Amino acid sequence: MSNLWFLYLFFSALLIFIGIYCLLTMRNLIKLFIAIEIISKGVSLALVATGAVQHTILLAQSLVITYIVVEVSLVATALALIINIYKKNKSLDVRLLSKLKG
Amino acid sequence: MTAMTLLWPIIFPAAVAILFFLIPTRVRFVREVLAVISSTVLLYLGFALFSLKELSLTTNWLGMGINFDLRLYHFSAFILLALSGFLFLICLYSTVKMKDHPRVREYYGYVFLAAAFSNGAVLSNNFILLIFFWEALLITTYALVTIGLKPTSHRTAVKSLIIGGFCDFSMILGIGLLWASTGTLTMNQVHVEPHGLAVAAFILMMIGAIGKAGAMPFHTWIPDAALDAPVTFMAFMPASFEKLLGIYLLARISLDFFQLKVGSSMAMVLMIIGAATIVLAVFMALIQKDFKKLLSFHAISQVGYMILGIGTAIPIGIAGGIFHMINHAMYKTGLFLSSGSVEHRAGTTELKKLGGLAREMPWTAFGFSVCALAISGVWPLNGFVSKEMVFHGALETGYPIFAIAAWVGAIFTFASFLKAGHSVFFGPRSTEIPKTKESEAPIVLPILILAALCITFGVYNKLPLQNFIQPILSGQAEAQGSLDLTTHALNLFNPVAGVSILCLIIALGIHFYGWNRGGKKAYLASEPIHQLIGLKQLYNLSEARFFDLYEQGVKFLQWLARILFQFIDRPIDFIYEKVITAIGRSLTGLLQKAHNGQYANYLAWTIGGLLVVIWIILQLLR
Amino acid sequence: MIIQIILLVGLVIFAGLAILAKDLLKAALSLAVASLFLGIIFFRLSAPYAGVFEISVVAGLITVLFALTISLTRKNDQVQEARLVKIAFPLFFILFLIIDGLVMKSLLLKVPALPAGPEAGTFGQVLWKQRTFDLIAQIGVILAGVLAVLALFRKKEEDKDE
Amino acid sequence: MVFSFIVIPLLVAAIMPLLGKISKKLIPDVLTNAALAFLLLNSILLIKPIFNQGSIIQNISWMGEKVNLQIALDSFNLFMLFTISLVSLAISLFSIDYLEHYGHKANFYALLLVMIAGMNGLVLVPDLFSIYLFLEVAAVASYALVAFGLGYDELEASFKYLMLSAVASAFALLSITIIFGMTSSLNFQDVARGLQDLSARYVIGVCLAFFIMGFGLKAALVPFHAWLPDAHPSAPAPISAMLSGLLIKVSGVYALFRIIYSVIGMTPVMSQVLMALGTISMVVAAFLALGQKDIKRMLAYSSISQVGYIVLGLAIGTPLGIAGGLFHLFNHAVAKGLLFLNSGSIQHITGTRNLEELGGLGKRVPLTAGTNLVGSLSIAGVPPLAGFWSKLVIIMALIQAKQMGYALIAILASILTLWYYLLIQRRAFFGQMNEKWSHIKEAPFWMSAANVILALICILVGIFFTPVFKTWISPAAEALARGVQQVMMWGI
Amino acid sequence: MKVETISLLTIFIPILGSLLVPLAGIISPRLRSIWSVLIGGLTAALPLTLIPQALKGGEIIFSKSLALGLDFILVIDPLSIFMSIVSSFIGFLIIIYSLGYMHHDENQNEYYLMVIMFIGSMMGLVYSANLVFIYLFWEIIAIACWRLIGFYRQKDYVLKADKAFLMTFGGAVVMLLGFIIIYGQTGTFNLVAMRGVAIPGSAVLLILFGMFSKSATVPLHTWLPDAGVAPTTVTALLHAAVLVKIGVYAYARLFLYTFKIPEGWQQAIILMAVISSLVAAGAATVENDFKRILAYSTISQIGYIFLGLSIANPTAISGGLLYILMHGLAKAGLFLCAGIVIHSTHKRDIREMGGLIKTMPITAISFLICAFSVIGLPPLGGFFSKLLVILGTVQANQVWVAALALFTAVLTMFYLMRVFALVFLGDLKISAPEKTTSMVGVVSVLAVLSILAGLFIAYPMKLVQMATTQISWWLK
Repeated sequence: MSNLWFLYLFFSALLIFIGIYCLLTMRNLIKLFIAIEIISKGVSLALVATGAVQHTILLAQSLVITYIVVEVSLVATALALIINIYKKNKSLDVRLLSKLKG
Repeated sequence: MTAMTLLWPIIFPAAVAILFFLIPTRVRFVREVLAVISSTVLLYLGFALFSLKELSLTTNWLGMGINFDLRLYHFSAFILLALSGFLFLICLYSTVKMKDHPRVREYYGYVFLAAAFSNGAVLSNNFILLIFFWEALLITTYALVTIGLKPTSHRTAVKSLIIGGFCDFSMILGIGLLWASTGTLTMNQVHVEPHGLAVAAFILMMIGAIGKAGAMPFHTWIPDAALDAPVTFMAFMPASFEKLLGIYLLARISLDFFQLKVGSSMAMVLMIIGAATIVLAVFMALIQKDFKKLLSFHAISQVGYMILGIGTAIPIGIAGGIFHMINHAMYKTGLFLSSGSVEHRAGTTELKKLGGLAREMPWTAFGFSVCALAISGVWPLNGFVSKEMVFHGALETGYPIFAIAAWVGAIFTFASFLKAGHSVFFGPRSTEIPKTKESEAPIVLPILILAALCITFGVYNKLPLQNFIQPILSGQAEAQGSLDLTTHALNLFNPVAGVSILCLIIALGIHFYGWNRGGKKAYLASEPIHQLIGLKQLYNLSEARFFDLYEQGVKFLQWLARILFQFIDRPIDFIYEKVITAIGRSLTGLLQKAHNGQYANYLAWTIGGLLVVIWIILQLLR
Repeated sequence: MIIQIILLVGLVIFAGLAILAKDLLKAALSLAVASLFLGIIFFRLSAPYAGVFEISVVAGLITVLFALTISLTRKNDQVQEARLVKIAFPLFFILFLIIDGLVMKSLLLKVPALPAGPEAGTFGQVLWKQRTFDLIAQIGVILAGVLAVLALFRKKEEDKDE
Repeated sequence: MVFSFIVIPLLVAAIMPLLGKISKKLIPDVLTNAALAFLLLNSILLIKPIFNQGSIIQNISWMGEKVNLQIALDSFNLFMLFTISLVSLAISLFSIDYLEHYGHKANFYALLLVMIAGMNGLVLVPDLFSIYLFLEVAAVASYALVAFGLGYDELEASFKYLMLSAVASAFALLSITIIFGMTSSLNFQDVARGLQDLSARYVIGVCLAFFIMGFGLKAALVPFHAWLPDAHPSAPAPISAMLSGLLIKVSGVYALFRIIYSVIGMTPVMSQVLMALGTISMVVAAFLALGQKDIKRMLAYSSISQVGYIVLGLAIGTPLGIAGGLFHLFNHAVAKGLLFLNSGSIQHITGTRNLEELGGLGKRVPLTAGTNLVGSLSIAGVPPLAGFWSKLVIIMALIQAKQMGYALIAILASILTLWYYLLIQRRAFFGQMNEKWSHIKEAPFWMSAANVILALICILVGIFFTPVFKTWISPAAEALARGVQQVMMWGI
Repeated sequence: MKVETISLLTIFIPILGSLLVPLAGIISPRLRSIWSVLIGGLTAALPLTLIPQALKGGEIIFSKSLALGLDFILVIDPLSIFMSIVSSFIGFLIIIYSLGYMHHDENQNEYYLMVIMFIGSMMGLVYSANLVFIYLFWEIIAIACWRLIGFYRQKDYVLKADKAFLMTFGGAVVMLLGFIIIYGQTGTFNLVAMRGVAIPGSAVLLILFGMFSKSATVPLHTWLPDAGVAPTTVTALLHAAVLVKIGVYAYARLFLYTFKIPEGWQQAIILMAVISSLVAAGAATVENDFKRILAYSTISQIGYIFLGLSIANPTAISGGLLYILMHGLAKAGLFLCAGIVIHSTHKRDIREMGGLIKTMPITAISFLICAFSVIGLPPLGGFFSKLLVILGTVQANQVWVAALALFTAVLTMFYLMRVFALVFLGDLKISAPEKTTSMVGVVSVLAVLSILAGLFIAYPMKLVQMATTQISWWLK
């Protein structure tokens, strides 16, 4: 029973890796935020999978739903931020965001 | 006559001193009268105490064995009497000499303060009390030298302070060692076998004593003071007080505390210092151009005799040394006072400018010549008696070298006084100084009294020997039976007396030879000696203060201070000021560069940090 | 079981495409498809409500928001991604694949788990009764999100710029 | 009654934007301060019941029928509540004047209240997933507040802060799911009971590593600290005070140590790792603070360093160590809050934060200078003030736990701390008067009032540290130190 | 009034009184000076009433328990009474002196606040017998010192003040670590309870850091000469009277009264003390700034006190304690003379001064008397203290150490005479009148006190004797 659990954990780990790889290497702000989305997909997959495997699926579902709500508000704030940064910088390059140093 | 009277010789002069400080400078006449009266009272007190023989006073003072105890016994009574005598003469003398001196108010104050401290030192029976009064004299000496008001007088005052300080600090160390080894501080209970640590204690105490007395290595401030300090001070301290105190302590060290053995290493040390002081000082004295400086060098060389005498550790020698102390005090004060009266009248003590004053100042001349003969050891006078005893003692030790040194000293002493007397009083009348007449009575009287004393102590030497010197030696265990010092004191018909008379004749020869070569000018009498090949360079070096322990010491101190400052203090400060701040700044700079503001960089740290933590936890769990 | 794996692989592929695509719109679309796959997986794991939410909210709303942002920042968003990064991605991916596989296999039997009893009550009860606190938190988050957007888009001229 | 800690701020925050339309300035100020004052009063009133009952479990009934809504309150989270409400009241008082030139007060207050609600929720809730949720609530509100000024720096800092903490909370949630997987429940008591029976040392170790990363980033421990030096300086002064004073402590330190002590149970391995992390961040941040030119950036680094102290204290594991850590948490919250508010008044007075341009303000603005001095000396651990006692207790605990090395490093770090605080004093207040500021006048009333209140708290806690220690700190330390048993006995 | 209430008053009157100084300052400067003189006088008078208690010997313990073993304990024994009399008396004199000296300086409110706080916390430190409270008062003094040294607010003056604060704080914090190690070993901070306990070498080393940094002994001394940038009254207060005595008092209280330190350490401290006094004396000979010379001379004299106390036999201890009194009086006199000279000539370098004895006779003479007392010449008090320290050292058969100490004494004589000659003698470069009578009055009082202390040595010696027996009852 628990090896199924590790299958899902395996795939969610893959998703998280993809997200982190993108965050570390990509330069476009929106691309970065997409990476964050991918990581949260991985986490929600792990959450639901744990629920399914442990037969606590109802509880898991409510958790995922709350998590998605949180994710939405995070997306809203982040995109608002990105738009404001774009208005200021006229560019989406993350390397420009390095004025605060030392 | 209860024990409290012992406090009188200390408190009375101190109170008078304070009184002197309070009397404003304008009030003229009162000061002189007070000085003379109080010194006579002190003299009377001296005589009264001398007749008492034994008295002691002990009160608790600081605990731990340090208590305020005074003890009067024959030796200290004798010194006390001598001190008060000289104080009386000097007060009498300075009533006129120092009359219109700007700082006369402080002068009398310090003189009486010095008297109080010296009486205290002589009477004290506890080492701490002794060192208390002993070092207090430093300040009065310092103050009295500054009263000279010459531009360099403060430098000399500091010089005397530092040399005296050095000697007294080593004396403190000696006292500490004595206290550590014997466990008690009361002086009459201290008897220690001189070996191991006690030798160091002896050496240190001895340095204290000869430092005060003004013997060789620590003498250099006296010649400078001769010019910078007032002449009454020279008569007061270096001539009488310091010699009395110094040799008193030296005698007590070698007789009471350490019981010096004949020919023991410490005795040898004393004798070497004595001999060296005699010879070197007298050579310096010979070539002096200034009358007071010549006398000051003689004061130093005569101390050599006393130290040599005590150093022989033979009763005759010790008695000679102590007797020489009192004799020397008398004629040296007399000589200084006569030079003072010459200066008082002629205005200068340059031998070159003086000449032929005998006619105008007959009494001073007479006083001077008596004392000069006494110091040179001419037959009937006291000088001869004590020098003979020292010569006998020196010969009996089995090392003739010391006796020879003493004799060489005698030769040149007489030669230099011939030069001095001839050029000041007896030569042709010099033209540079105006017509003068004899000094006032209060100046001349002390000189004459001293001259008379020299004669009496010489001719009736039984009087001083019997009741002053004899009791001191009675304590000596190995003194053979009744010590008949006085029997052959004055007889001339023994080899030792013969040799000393021979020396006098040689000195006469040297003087006249030098006098002729110098073209009949007395003050050039010493030139032939001065120009001798070997001696010439030595003289130039010593003129340039090369041999002066103090000058070399000051140079060493400054050099050491610079080393300490540059190589210990500044590097430590450099570490705090520069090194630590630099490390801090560079580390900060490094870390700041790491924060370059890139998001990817920060995320990499976070992920890296996570992996490291996981790895450590797994390691620790295994 | 196989279908499950296929769906999971599909999810991973589309996620990879989302980050590799040069054009942002294509990236957003592939992200939406990925969340579609995820929704289907949830359905198959008998978590219907989660699936519905996933598809409607994540695939729908968030993708719309992305599209909006991309259009707003259309003018000069050409940020040259480093080419090397795109090429190196598969290598790192395979490497991670292997490590992940090993870690998961080694942990396979080790992790014990408490046998949980059958779950009582309907989803509604669970959500409302047991997790009421989360609802309050959700209100908080939504309020925070709304206020954040309001704050970030408030009109500039009222407050002088710092 | 305890539930009000969360509901009231949320309610007020919800209605605030509407009120904002009616009166720009007055109502938002009054309402917010009233709400926060009420919360502070509430927390003080709760001391008595907690003191004798040990802990309260409240099941809230919602419109009649019972709802499974558990709030667990023991002296530990009461202490946290008290700290939060105290510092946030002072901050809101400060922001009455400070926000004049921001204009949009209602929105600011609303976000502030949401953040406070998030923090209170996080502290009160006995459920792992809810901790994560309230953490997110507070986080989202703080992203917006950091970017409130809409300047270039604010946006950059807020973006980096958002992206980093999103990753961090994702990892935290991952480890919560794994624990959920193992014990198939999220409530502290059940998880604690479950973990006691399971013997899964390695997996729990990995979960704890994820927790350390997740909550460590929130608490700004050194490897994960990078967002803080950018976020705090650019945030408006009250917000940086709120962040430095409270947020990093509540969502970072509290969450981490609540889970470690009360749920999983402290193990020697964990204690060593955390102590090492605490010490590293203490030293590295202190050196970084030395080189700063901007006051707020220096204060931010100093926060990282002092959090290092707190983590070091709490990680020792002995009740005395925990007491020291908590006491330092309180002192640092108050003092750092004061210092950031103070930097706000400096900015308000002179318009600049650069230490180079400032000089000798002590003469013209004695109140600000005095309060800054009190704050700095308190954090530096100079005796008469509160900071000294907490550092003393920490070092005593370290020595009792035979950790001589850490004690020595803690001592040397406190010298560094004093060094850079003296730097501020020398550059800003104590030195020669810079003629540019010869005509400045004292900060407005409310700003100085907030400064003075916090300064007085520092001094009074310093002097009467025994009553404060006995009523607040040692019960909280006991509660935490009993660890898992304490949680098990909740409500029984 | 009970003894405890007197000592509590001695501590809390100045500390609380100092907080009211700014208030009085706002009302009127006159009120402020009256208030500060009143508080200073009261603090000086109160310990004097405790002398009969000191002469009775024995100790009275007052304790009030607080949390965590940090209870507030006072020990009233001859040592603490002696120290409180010395510091409060000299502090009071300095307050009177600074009325004249600081007359036209700004921010005097802060000055008087800090000076009285300084004296108050010194009283607190002297009476407290709990390690943490010793540290607490130690640091309040450090803060007061920091504000006082940086009084003139110039850029590099404040730098020096920070340096002083950091060095003393660093040393003190390391000392605190030592205290806590002792706490770890014995479980209590209460000194009275820990009498006779042997403590490990590491604790001794750490505590020594604190003592040497506060009493400016060589490795940690460089802040003291730099603190010369402060107004002279502060340097007088710091160097002569109070601050440097703290480290020495702490040594007596901790390593003589309470703990038994390992043998090797005692020898090490003796050597460090002597080396420190030699190096400082060397530095004083080379320096040319008036106040820096006096600062280095303080470091050198403190070496003597440390020597006396670390030799730890009754003679040396009483010598050390006596030294505290004598050096306090004499060095305060020297500094206040320097203050008068600098105040009127506005010069710091002694080579630019000269012949001032003509215009400032009283200052010159009191400077000379105080210098003689520092050198240790007999009729003055300094002689007895230096003598006892040397004799004690020789008694503990440390002959070479005693010889080195005496060599330093000669060096001291040399540089003090050099300063006197350069400043007061020679030709008059700047004719500067003798400034306010109150300043000259204080200086002459100090000089006369040095003389009287020398002449009537028996009375202070009795008090010191009681303190020594009280401290070293278990030493034998």
